[in-house]
Amino acid sequence: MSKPFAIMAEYETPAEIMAAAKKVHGEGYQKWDVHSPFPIHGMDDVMGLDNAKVGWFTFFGGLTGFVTGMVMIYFMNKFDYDVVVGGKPLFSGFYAFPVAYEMTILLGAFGSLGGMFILNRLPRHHHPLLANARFADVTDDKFYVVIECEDERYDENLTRTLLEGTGAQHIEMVEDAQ
Amino acid sequence: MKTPSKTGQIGNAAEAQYWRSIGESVGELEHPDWSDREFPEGASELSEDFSRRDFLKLMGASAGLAGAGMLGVGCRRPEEHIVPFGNEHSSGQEYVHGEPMYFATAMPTRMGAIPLVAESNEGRPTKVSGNPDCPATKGSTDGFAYASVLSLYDPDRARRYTKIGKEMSKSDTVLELKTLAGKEGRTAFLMPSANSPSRDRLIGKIKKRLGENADFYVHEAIDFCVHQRAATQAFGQSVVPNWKFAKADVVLSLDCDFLGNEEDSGLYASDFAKTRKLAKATDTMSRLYSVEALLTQTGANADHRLRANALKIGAVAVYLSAKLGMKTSDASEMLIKGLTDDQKQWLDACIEDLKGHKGKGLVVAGYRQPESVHVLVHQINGVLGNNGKTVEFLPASANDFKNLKDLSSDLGKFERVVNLGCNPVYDGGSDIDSKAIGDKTEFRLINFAQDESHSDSGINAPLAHYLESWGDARTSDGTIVSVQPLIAPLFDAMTELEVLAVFADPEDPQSAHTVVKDTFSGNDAAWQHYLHQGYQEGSALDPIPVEELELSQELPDIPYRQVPEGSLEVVFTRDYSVDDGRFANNGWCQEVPDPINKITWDNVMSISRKTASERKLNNGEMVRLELGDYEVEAPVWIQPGMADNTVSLPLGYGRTGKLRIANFKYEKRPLINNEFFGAEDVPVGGFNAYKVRTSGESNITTGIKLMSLGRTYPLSSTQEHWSMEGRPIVREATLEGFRKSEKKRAEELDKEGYSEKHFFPDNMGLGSHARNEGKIYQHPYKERPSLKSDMHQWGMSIDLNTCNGCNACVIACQSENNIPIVGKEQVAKGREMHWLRIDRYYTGRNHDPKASAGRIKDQGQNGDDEQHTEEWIDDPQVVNMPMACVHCESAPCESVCPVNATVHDSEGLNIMAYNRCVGTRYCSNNCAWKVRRFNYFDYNKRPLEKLYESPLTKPALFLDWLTDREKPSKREDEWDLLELARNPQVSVRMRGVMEKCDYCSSRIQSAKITKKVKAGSGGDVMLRDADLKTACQSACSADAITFGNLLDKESAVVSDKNNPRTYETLDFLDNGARTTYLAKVRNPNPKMPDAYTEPFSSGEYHPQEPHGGHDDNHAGQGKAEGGH
Amino acid sequence: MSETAAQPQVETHTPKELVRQPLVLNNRPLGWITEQVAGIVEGKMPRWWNVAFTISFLVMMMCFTYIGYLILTGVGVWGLNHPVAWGWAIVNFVFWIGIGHAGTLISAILFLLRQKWRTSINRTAEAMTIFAVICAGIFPGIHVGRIWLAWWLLPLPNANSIWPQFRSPLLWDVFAVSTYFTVSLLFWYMGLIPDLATIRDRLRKNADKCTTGCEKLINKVKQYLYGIFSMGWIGSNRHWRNYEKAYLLLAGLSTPLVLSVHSIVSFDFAVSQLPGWHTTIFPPYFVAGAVFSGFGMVLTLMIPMRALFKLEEIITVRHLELMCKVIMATGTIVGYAYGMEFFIAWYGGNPYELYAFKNRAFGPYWWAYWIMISCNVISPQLFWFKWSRTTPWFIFVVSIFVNIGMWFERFVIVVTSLHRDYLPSSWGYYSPTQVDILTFVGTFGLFMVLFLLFVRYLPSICIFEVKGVTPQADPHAKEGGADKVEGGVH
Amino acid sequence: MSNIFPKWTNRLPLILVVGGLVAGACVVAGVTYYFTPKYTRVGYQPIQPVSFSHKIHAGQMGIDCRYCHNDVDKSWYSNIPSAETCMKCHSTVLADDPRLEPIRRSFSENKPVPWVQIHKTPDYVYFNHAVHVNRGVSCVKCHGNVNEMDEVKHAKSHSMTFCLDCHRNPHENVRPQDEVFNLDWEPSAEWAAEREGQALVDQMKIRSSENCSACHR
Repeated sequence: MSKPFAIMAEYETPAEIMAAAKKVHGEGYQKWDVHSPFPIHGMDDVMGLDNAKVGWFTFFGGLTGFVTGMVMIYFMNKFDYDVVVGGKPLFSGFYAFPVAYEMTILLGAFGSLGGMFILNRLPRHHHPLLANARFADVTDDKFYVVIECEDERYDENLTRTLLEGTGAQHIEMVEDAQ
Repeated sequence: MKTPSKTGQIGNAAEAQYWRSIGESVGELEHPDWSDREFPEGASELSEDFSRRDFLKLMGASAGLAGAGMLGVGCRRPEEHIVPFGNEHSSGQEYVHGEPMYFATAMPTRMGAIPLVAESNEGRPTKVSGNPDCPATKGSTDGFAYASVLSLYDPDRARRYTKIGKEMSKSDTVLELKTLAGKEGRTAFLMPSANSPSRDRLIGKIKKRLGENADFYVHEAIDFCVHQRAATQAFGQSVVPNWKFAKADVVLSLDCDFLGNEEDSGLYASDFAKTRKLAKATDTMSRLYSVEALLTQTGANADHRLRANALKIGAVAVYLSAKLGMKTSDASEMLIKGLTDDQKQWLDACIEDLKGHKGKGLVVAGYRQPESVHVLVHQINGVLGNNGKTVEFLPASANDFKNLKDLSSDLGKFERVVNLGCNPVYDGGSDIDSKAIGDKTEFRLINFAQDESHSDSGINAPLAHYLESWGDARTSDGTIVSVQPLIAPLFDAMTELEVLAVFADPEDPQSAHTVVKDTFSGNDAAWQHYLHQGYQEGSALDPIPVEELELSQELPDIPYRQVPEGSLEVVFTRDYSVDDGRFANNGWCQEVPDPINKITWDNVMSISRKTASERKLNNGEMVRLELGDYEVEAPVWIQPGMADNTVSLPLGYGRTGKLRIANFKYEKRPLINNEFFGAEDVPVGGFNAYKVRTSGESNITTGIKLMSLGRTYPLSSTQEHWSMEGRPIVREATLEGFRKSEKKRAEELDKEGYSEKHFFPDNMGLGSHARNEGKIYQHPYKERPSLKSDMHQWGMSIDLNTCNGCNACVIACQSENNIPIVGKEQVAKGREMHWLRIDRYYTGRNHDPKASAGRIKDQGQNGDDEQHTEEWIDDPQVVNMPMACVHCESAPCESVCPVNATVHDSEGLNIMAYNRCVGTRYCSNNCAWKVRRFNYFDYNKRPLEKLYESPLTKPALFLDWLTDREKPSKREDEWDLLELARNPQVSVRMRGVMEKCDYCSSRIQSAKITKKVKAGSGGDVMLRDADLKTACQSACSADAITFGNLLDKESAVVSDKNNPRTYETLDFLDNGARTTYLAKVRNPNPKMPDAYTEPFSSGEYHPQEPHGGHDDNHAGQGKAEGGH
Repeated sequence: MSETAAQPQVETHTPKELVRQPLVLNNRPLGWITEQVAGIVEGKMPRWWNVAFTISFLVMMMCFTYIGYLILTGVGVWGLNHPVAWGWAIVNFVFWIGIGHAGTLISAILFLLRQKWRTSINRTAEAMTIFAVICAGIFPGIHVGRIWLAWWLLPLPNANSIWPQFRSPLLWDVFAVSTYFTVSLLFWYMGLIPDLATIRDRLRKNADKCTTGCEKLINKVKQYLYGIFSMGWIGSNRHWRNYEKAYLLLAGLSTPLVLSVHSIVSFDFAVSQLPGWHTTIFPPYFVAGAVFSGFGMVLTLMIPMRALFKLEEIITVRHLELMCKVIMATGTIVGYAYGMEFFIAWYGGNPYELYAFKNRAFGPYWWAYWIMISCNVISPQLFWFKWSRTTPWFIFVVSIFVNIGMWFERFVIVVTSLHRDYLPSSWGYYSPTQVDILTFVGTFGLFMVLFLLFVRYLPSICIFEVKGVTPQADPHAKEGGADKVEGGVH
Repeated sequence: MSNIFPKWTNRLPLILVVGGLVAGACVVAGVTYYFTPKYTRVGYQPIQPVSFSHKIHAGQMGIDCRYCHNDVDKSWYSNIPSAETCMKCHSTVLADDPRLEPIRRSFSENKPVPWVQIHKTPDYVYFNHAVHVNRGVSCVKCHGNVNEMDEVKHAKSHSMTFCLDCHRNPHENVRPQDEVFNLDWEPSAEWAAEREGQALVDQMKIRSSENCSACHR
């Protein structure tokens, strides 16, 4: 048993899909996407997407790292067991800095990657598009516009007409096999 | 991390092969898992009041409690009652399990004894130190005394009684001995030298009983009796000279190494040091002149040193006597002609100085010189009015024993020889038919199971170590000291006295204990007291008043001997490390660097630079040395300060018996080598100089031939570089310089001129001086005062003026702190483990290190390759510097340790927590003094030849390893013995762990605990000087090391830190070392031809301008005029 | 650096010497790039791969054997001694860490600088980084005396109430190197996700072509594995948007990371008080040296690789030339640092410091010093000549010299400073043993094993990024806005 | 062509992340509890060869600790009494009790009684009994209320943390010297209120030593 998931149009070049995306966006679709083998410069504007939110994850990751590093060192070397070491101060931001700095970067990096995955709802190994034979070229040299059936403006005929008007080589329905 | 046994341990008789365990009844003790103990432990012996039974059970209980023994080693208590030494540690106490006990005893030497206090842990003697109460020596000792503890546990010691190779029991041996004593025919007794009233008494008894049928021969390879013989000759009665260096203002040593290898050097060093201590600028100090061929410790410490061939010393004495107006002969004119003008000028000025100090000067001649020179020296002292003042003469029993040479010629007269511990095959001399003596020997006491004289003929009996013997001895001032055993003989060995007692009375031989007690002839209480304090009060001999001595005025017949043109003279000398070979199988002695050349595990043939270049010899080159019919192969060592055309041959090496340390062999290692491929053969153990030495007065001889063998011998030196490179490490001044105004002195001594001046630290490195000002952070002691103890702050001060580099502290430290030996190969790699080392630098007149700095100096096999070709080394000044962790307040090692393994404690100690150390070695890299020592291998566990072994190099070990993971690294059988010498108060470090001097932290803790236990709920817990000494401090006869609490204003260390000579090494690094040094002060005579206005090191030093740069060579006076 | 897309019509108006070589030669279509790179992974490996892998594997096993021997016996099997407590192990550590710097530098810094030529080399360089860091990480681990307690360096709560000591640069190292490894791995993996998806999809397409059961099974297993690691990537632009942002941020984090890691490694020395180590110039000097050696190693690996896998059209001579320029620049910085050390030693007026440097050049280790100077300062200067920058075999030779020279630089710093420091009494000499040498050789085996596995199983060139910099990837190409993407100064 | 991953795999990542966190937390908790001396040592109660009851001897009969452990205030080591000590009383009391057979055998045969050791410090720790019991630290602080134990068991963890807790806060752990061997002594309300502990610390000049050198040498 399967139900229609989306309508998919295939294009040959970035320029074509850029134009197509412009049209689809102009029609006010929400649940649609452009799929390409590499990121296309300017596509975000065309699709009307705002700035990505990954930076917040990075920021809070990094902040956590820095604070953890400093607090950990303060706790371990000054608070919990204060030992006289080399005549150096029990705690100093100077000597704690390298470690705190590395922790900032480490947790910042975790934040970035994790944030990317969370925002992208990845990993998602089961996806209707992945079952589509033709769509396999998306990671090679083909470009696709996919408009999901759940979009409010979706209408099987109108949408197909719209996509045909953008010069797509091939248009087909993608089924969601249960 | 493992520690030596802390719990007492009962032996398992089934496994203890060498001696009986404590009572056979406990022998079957179960043998459960003991995997976490490192080595077996000795059970204890007791003081008298402790019931033996209770003790056994106690030990048993603790054994069971602790999990029982790995390899049972039960140390029997001696059967007679021994008396603990009375000091604060255990005064009047019974044995308390776990607490060390102290006993007074003495180490017999050739002519006397060194009174000692021995520490016993669980029945094992683990450490000795000088007996400070004994008036004869006041605690002075030498390195050999400290090392002797290890000899007790020498695994190569003889351990069986045999007759014609067949083993028998001790009681059977005594029966055999009784038979022997009753036999017809003449008996020759061959004995080592000793000064023991009991022995003398027994000899008297034997002579009385056997009359003509017994004769006594004394053999010593090094003959210190020459002093007595010469004095006897000079004064016509049996006297022995007793030098009083403490009273001498001017000392002239004629080839006399009284600070080094004369007997009683510890005592002399102690006396001499008293004249060299300077607390303030107005203090006076003595002046030492030395005329010698070899660079000896005495010469190294002399204010003026004249190089002269050993053969010419006689001529020097004759010249001096002539200058003093004593009568001369034609022969003496001949002798004087042999001296060069330079030498004469030197001697002229010197004798003037001596004349100016009549009655306060002292001329001494060394044991290497012939009797006639000694006699002349007595006459010179007589003229100078020194006799009776700086040298006293004590009555001595006539020492009319014949020697080995006599025995060799008399041999036909005797039916049999009884050898009481001599090894004539090894050290008898090349002209002695030792084999013939050996063949006639029917009984011998043997120290080692198979030494060179080993033979299965006759009866062999193991010789007891002094720590397991009853005995007595007279020290050099005649004080009678007791030798009492701390442990029953490990192998049931016999003492000399026991053997002699059988010959004295075969029917009913006395035990050694009874012999000694009878000799003592006091009541029981006096006897107890005698044993308790270790010496007999008032037994010191009164010197014979000089008026009663009649000094012979006859000019002794000094033979005219010259080094033939184109030939060399040979000087045989007692070795600084192994004596005449008696300490050759002692790992501590083998590994302690020679105080002069810093070579370990070998002896070398030293020659001067000039002689070497004339003969085109390189450092380390092997030569064949031929002397008459005899020859030996030896490595050349180019020794700074050697007289030209002199060759020195230290005795005591090249052992061939089964002595596994002295005669050490590395196994071939197919896989791992320092050289990339191909196995390298590392020969160990030096050469046997006795091979070319004849008996009799043969310390100096001529007529040798040298032939290069064209190969280089690898030597392991702990210090490869000789020059201080003009660095202000050891700081020196002349006495005159020291007496200058404070400012001037500061300039002269504060060499790190470009750094902040703190030559006069305002308050002794207490962490409270200006160190923290102007810094971006505070020392944590200030930041959080609770981290700093207000009761104890430890500090040390080392007086470079009195330190003579004798190594006693090094061995004492090794003994105290369980420092392993690592073997020649590891020393060659630079992995020696000594926490305390003595740095020795040579400085040269007009030597400019800058001229040669930065030149390519290739690394040779034996050190930096070019230094021994440089001319400045011919007449160097020598400085010694004991160097151990200086306990920096801002310790650079600590801040780089990632795991907090080395940190500061609240008392200013730089601590190593061994069990926390992971072994990054970063601390060592960051230590400017390089005093940290890393356990590159399991030195404490593995035999030296197996350091590189692993299951991967020896697959058979892999199977062993599967069954028992400890097995591949376990020592074999008797090597475990050595572990009994360990100090249970200090952790034994495993491989991969860094270690270093911790100011004897264990002693500090023990002292604190003792004090606290005594204080109870009171508050008297602050340690004073009397409560605590570090091992090195107590070992230092010259009193060069002071250690104590810097917060105790009465402590010696505080007054030393206030001494104007105090300085801190590398002070510009601002690490705040707690160990500071007192600068060396030389006392040159400005009238001498070789006078100097400042020490050579000052001339080498180039002050650095604060802003560096171009022409910075204009400060330091007397700087080098061009280099070489 | 600016890059101009080479459009035919523009070319006629531009002087020839100003025309940039395109980043992918011969105007290949996108599918060709996929085929070319993914083909390596899918195809059968050539014979040389098997030979190289076998040799590398054996060398790697030798390394592990020696490490086993070391751990069973003690650090003494190395040539270390008391003045020289760090030897080859630390030299090798710094050497490998240095090599590991080019990868992240190429990926991150060149990404931030919009250097598009990085796309053909960054994947390999990043892989090299990770493998080099693995090799590097071995040494500080095994050089400690009690390796089984090395976990004490981690800040773990314990029943002893005792913590690591954070003033120690070694602890900074622990954090820096582990962070560097982790972030590099993340960065590398992130870049791999779209390419893994490419391979996954190609496997999907090829599944039908599998004939035998075995082939089918292998295809299926590979689909699962590549599928899992590609995280369900579908090339969605909404994903690309976050992906690019995250990649940019990671690059932004990695850049200071790269700089900090080698700075911290240099702190191991600079923070000490040893003459020759205690030098403020160390952080920039080490970073430049690391970049220098890293690019050297990238060239050493890439020149044979592009020849063997016929990737000359993707890794073009222009790429090599640009890397040569980086080498020349960093080599000059390193040379300046060498000179500056000497100047400061003299100008600073500290005799210990001055001696340390004199001793480097003229002491017993003079040969190490002059090898270092010839390889690091003199040899890269050859790249002033265009011929030498564009002749792959010659570049290869120089890159080997650079690797050797940089190893010796670390040797000179570590060993010559230690062997003669403050007190002449403790001066000594260090020479390596068989174990030292063969363990180091063995790490090349480990490195090559990992690298060969990498080229065997993962796309060694970043497919999607290379596609992104081709002219046909420009969405405005047909609208005549040719210069907008490739051109212009960023 | 179809999805090789079934749909449920889309939930897997979340499950793995959450599951991993939970598992990690469990491991940490487990290690903290089971692998530390508080668990591994406390409660160790081996069967002794003789069922000696401290509760009877020290508790009910009130025999002083030092009657048997007579070196505890002199040595670093608190000795285990020999059979002779037992026989001082048991030669008359319970002279024929079969439970005491090992003691009698030990006494007559000179063989030690194989007691099982309970408290053991590692070799690298130099703990000294004498300095503690002479300076106001009671047996009970480390050994618990032995006078209430029939069979002795390991009552405290004896970890380094355990040592440090006391060394850092001596005023909370010292008591009057004459109460050291009174295992039932509890500080009274006034004791705490009057800061008697601190007074004692001041009087004895006790320094709270966290120095490594205090125990490791």
